Amino acid sequence: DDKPVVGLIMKSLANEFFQNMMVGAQAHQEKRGDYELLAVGMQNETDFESQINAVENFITQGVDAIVVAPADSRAMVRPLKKAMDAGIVVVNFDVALDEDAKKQRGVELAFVGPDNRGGAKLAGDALGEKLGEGGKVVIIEGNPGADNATQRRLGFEDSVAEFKLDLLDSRTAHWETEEANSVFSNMLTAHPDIQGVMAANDSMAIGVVKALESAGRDDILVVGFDNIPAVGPMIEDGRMLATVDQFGTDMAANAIDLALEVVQGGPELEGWVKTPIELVTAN
Amino acid sequence: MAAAAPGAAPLPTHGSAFLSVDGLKKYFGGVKALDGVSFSLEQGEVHALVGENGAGKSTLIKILSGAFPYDSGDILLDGSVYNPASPHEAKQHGVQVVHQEFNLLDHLSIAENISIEKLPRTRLGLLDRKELNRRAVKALKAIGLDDIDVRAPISSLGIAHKQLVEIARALQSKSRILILDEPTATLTKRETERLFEIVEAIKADGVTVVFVSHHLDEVFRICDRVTVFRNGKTIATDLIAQTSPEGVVQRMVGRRLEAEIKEEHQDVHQQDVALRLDDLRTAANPKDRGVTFDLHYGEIVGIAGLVGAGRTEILRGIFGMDPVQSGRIFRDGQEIRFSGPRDAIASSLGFVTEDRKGEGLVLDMPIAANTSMANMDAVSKLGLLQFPAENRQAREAGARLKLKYGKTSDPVSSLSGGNQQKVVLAKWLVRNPRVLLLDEPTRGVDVGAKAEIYAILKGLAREGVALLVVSSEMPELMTLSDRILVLADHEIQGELKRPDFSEENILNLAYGRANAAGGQAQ
Amino acid sequence: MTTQTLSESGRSTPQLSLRTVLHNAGIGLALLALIVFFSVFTEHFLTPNNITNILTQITINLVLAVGMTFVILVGGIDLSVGSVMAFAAVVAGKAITLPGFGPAEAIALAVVAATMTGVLCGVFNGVISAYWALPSFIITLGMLNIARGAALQVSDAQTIYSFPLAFEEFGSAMIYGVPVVFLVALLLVFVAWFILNFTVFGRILYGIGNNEEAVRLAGHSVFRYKVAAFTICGFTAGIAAIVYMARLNISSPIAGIGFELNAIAAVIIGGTSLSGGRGSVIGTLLGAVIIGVLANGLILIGLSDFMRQMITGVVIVFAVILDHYRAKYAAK
Amino acid sequence: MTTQTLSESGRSTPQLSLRTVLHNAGIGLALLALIVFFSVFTEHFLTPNNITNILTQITINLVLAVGMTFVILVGGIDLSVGSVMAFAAVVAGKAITLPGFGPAEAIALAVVAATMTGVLCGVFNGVISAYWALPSFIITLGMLNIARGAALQVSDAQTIYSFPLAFEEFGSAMIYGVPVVFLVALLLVFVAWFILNFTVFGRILYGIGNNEEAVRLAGHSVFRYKVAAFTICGFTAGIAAIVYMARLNISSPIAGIGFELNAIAAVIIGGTSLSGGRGSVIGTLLGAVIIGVLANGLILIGLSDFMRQMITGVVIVFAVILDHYRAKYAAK
Ligand SMILES: Nc1ncnc2c1ncn2[C@@H]1O[C@H](COP(=O)(O)OP(=O)(O)OP(=O)(O)O)[C@@H](O)[C@H]1O
Ligand SMILES: Nc1ncnc2c1ncn2[C@@H]1O[C@H](COP(=O)(O)OP(=O)(O)OP(=O)(O)O)[C@@H](O)[C@H]1O
Ligand SMILES: [Mg+2]
Ligand SMILES: [Mg+2]
Repeated sequence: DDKPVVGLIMKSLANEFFQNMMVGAQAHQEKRGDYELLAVGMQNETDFESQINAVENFITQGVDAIVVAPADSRAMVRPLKKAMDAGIVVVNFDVALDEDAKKQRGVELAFVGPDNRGGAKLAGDALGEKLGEGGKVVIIEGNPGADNATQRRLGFEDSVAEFKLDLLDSRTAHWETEEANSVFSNMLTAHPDIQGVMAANDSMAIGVVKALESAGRDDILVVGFDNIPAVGPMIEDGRMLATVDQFGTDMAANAIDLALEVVQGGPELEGWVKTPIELVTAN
Repeated sequence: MAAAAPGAAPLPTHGSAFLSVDGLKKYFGGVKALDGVSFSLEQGEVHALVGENGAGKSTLIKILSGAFPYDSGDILLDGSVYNPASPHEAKQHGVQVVHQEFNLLDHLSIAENISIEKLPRTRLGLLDRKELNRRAVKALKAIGLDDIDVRAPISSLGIAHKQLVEIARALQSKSRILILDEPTATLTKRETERLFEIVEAIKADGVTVVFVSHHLDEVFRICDRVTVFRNGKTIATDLIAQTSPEGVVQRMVGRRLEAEIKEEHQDVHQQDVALRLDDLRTAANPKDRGVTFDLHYGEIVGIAGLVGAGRTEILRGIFGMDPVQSGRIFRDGQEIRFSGPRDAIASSLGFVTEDRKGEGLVLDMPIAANTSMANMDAVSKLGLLQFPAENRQAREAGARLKLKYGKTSDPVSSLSGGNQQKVVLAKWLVRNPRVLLLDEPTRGVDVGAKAEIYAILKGLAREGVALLVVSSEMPELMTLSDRILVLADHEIQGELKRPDFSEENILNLAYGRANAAGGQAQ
Repeated sequence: MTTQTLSESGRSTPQLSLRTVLHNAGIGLALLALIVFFSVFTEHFLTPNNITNILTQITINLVLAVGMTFVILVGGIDLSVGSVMAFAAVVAGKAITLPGFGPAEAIALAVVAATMTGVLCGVFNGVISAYWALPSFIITLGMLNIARGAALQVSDAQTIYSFPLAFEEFGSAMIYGVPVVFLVALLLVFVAWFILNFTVFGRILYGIGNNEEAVRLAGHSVFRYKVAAFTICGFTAGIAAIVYMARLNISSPIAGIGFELNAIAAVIIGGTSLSGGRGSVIGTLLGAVIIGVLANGLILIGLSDFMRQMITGVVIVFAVILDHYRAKYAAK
Repeated sequence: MTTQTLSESGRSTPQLSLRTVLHNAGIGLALLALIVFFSVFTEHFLTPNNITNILTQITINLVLAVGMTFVILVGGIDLSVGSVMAFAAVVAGKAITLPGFGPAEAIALAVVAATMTGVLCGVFNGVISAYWALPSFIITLGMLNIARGAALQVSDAQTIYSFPLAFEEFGSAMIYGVPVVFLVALLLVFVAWFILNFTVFGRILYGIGNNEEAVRLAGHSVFRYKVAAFTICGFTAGIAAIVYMARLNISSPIAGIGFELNAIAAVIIGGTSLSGGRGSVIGTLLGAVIIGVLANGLILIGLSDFMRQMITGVVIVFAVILDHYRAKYAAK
């Protein structure tokens, strides 16, 4: 049969955000039923090569469209260019490819996705509003060098600047609950006067919340990112102030829809097709 | 109980056999290690296995002990088939072995090594440390060692002490058959005598002892019967009472050996001093008095002493293996200090070490590679190996030392114990050193090859090489040496000139009874 | 702190000199130096709260490292502990959140599930590597992938949460400021120390690491002992999973990535030889504490993340160099 | 494919029987089985494009594994190669993007910068572990942290990009469908094979892995050879950095995380003993190919990510078990 084939390149599916996104895509495929879906993840978040390999493998397999959430906004430009040259429709979602890098190669490619920096600023602003000027905050960063980690840190820093917060410390916990728990406990020892914490994802926020519980502190506000199910109860009972939802479940599915339109002769996408983000707080 | 070996030529017996081996074969790849071995054991006898290096003695023993299986043939124990799948099974049948190569646990204590087969437990099932150490002290005392801390790790022991620990361990469990594979190769007379007393005692208890040795005098001292191996076959079993050392040797080599060349010993006209030690003390022995002597070109100096007297440490000190604590070393009259074996070798020294497995050989590597290990320059050009040259070198050295091997590319680990020792010798001989240190150079080497090695060493001396030989075999020292230094407690007790050579004189000095026997104390 | 030297003597009684202390203290000297340094240069290091933090933070690594000590002593290595911990946590997380159980039953079920999962993975590692005499590095690398894949599959990559309250309380309970989970780890250390030094089983494990062939020739089944060592390591991975769950109240299928290197590092910094046969679990305890103190102290001192990582590397190297000189002096 | 056995033989000429082939083919049988399996069960596996892909994909691991083979042969291990690769890439990335150089000079500068960085890290690893006789596991674990921290510090955690076009072209160039970077790796394999089998240097490396003491007593400076082995490993990490940059057109400070395990796995699957002295770089080549074929084939076959990870583990275990029986039959 000659249904169009879509190659979906995800980041690490071990990350539940992307796993849910992929489940969403698969459900979408079943619902539409008019295309074939090949999906690939990475072994871990820094394994850029496997995404490049995936693009190469998809070119080999002759897919009609590649829908990709790049792990690195610069490394992916060349292989995607190769795919486009091979006549494959490419849609970039989740994290935008680097503008400079695109320009250098003469790649014109739209981006479909949320604004990570803007999202982080939403969470940061929520904290800033509560604390007011001079509020003492720390940031728990994602993996240094990862694009979304950088974007979210910048977003938090935007809030810090806007609300004139006092940024005491900023450290990575590599997206990981246990490490966030340890790192934040130690930050709290060094800075007992912390008033707010901005964690770049919810897994780390959970570690922070647990550290606060063990330290017997209920006066410190925590915001996270991603809105994974496990933080639902924490937001409800006030252990967390807020998180940010990027509606990841639909994100890949939407990008696939857009890709299929182009495959079926629709116009090329342009610019930034923004997808929704939303601040999640207790009611 | 009684099971006569069916079909085999009638073996001379004086009792009834309870273990019989018939037509046993064992191959390693293409190598026929055992090619039809038949013999039997009787209750309460001491049975010697003799044969040239590589004849198959150790292989038979490993099969009997369950270390590996055999390919064909029959072994009957108490009339039923015996084919132990593991050492554990062999032990359950009462077969206990002291292997030729050591099997000790370096970082465990002496006491733990001695009882490793069955560590004592308290009533609660825990390790019984008191009992463990008590047993060890007792076991060591039984074989004549009573100045050893049984809690020390095995790695702190010299090679002879390790051998004694192995023996003590084997004596721990009650056995029906005790197999000793060259137990005396590293022992001095004192320990050997002690071992023989023990053998007599357990024999009296009805235990059968299998004894492997290249020293026929020992075989004739304690054994009742002797089985001769040649090229993987058993040639004959004789009652000791009905044969002679000459007869055994003849069976071993398949011909009459020339009566030992009682070569007239020419007086070495004193040549230059190659090596002079002046009050040398090494790190292994920082406290006692230092050692002082000269070694001339063209002479062979022997060093005698009991186990642990400190012979090895002198050689190690000279060769730069152990740091020198104080004192001086002169080479050709120049004071030098070797910071390691590299320097010593550069100064044209060579050192045949006593522990071939630990420091002499790279077991997994080919014979050729081991032979050239200290002589890379001769087999390479611009850092590239010249394989034809290397193989030629190995073949020539092999022929010179009567090495029994398959290909020069076979790993050394596939050689028999005595042949491995020859590779250690070969490694240094191919370098043509000017000063050669030898520590137990013929450990485990058979009679014929030994004579060959003696001839080679004497030849070297005639060519002007200076040789310093440590040996626990007094006949060896007396055959080789121009003079013998006797050591006790890390000190030179005296020096014997050729006319004064006798076991009695050496022993008197070695036991620290200087002057009592005409040795000139230094 | 004496571990290897035997207490009952055949002959002489040990003297309690500086040398014997040094000899038996393992890497303790480097640890002492670190503690003194951080006490002097940071404000909060020696406060009760911070010590509690450190103890909590080293618990998981310590538990894993205790099991790892057994494997390394027999000359093996176990790269799978991090993944096995995650897998055990996910299985236990599924169990504990099953409907229809009271909290006590649910917790008991979870403990059994976690340890059984760990034990099974350990048995697999042990049987395969010992039976075919294969390098445990590769077999446990295989298990690293298998267990991680299984953890993700079973959990569908979702974080499992909402455990019974009693479980969380256990995770944050203290006795005089000492976290209960740390006491559990300490108990494991003690039991391991006892097994390794006072049982026949323990001595034979050491023996196997020294010279496997010799132990076989002495009539013991090397296979069984090796399987036992890997099984113990799997068991402690299961315990680590419980500690993880109690401490963080979640089961994450991506927990424990890279934990194997930390656990192995604790063992080796503690003086156990990677080639087997030499070392002690008390050393492992010290090794784990060093790693924990370093991670904590460098944050308190306010180093940036990148500098911290570099300095961590430098300090680890220095610690083992220092230990080299300590051992040398002690041996004199 | 004979590697260890010397080619010139003393007595007999080797027979080319099934057994000798099996004996020398290393893990090849398992590889063959995998290739047959994937060819039958997937459509695209044996297509020229896919083969090109596989070759490209294994290049970095192969380059790292070649250096790792030297270290493992002398009984060491190098956990730092992934971090050192990232550090070298960052330094080279800084160099290549310096203003004021023509493309050729910039590329030359980058190559020198990357290999020198690698070499320096290797010398550090070698000198410290060999001089003080410290476990290389811990020293290189230290270097893992140092180099990673340094890479992040130097790059300020930013990806470096926009390299000269010629550099990128080298990264994607092909000769008859064979990636040029793979040919570079193959050249390294050949050089390593030659060094290990036909030079005094290589011979002594094997000797050290087998019995360090015996080699020392034969008058060789074990220290120098060990340092050389680690230096070679650092050098190949530098080469891997170049390949990485040419292939991805970026220098990322977080590149190479976990690459050390893959490189070690290639070496050990290839039959080199982790305790040193035994093995070959041809085996390493086969090991790297197995890992690459597995990763590629399991994606083509359409397994889910989690299943793929599990199956990868299972296949690795099976491959070494299969190899065990191959070796056993060949030895008969
Ligand atoms: N593992 C092995 N692989 C290949 N060949 C072996 C192996 N073990 C022994 N051999 C060969 O078997 C033959 C018999 O060796 P064995 O060790 O039994 O001799 P031996 O009589 O004990 O000699 P020695 O007096 O030197 O100890 C020798 O040719 C030896 O090379
Ligand atoms: N590394 C060591 N640590 C502790 N004691 C040692 C060490 N090496 C040797 N010794 C002891 O020093 C003494 C002298 O040893 P040495 O090896 O020089 O004696 P030897 O006369 O050659 O005897 P052997 O026949 O045992 O070789 C012995 O008691 C030995 O146990
Ligand atoms: Mg023998
Ligand atoms: Mg000696």
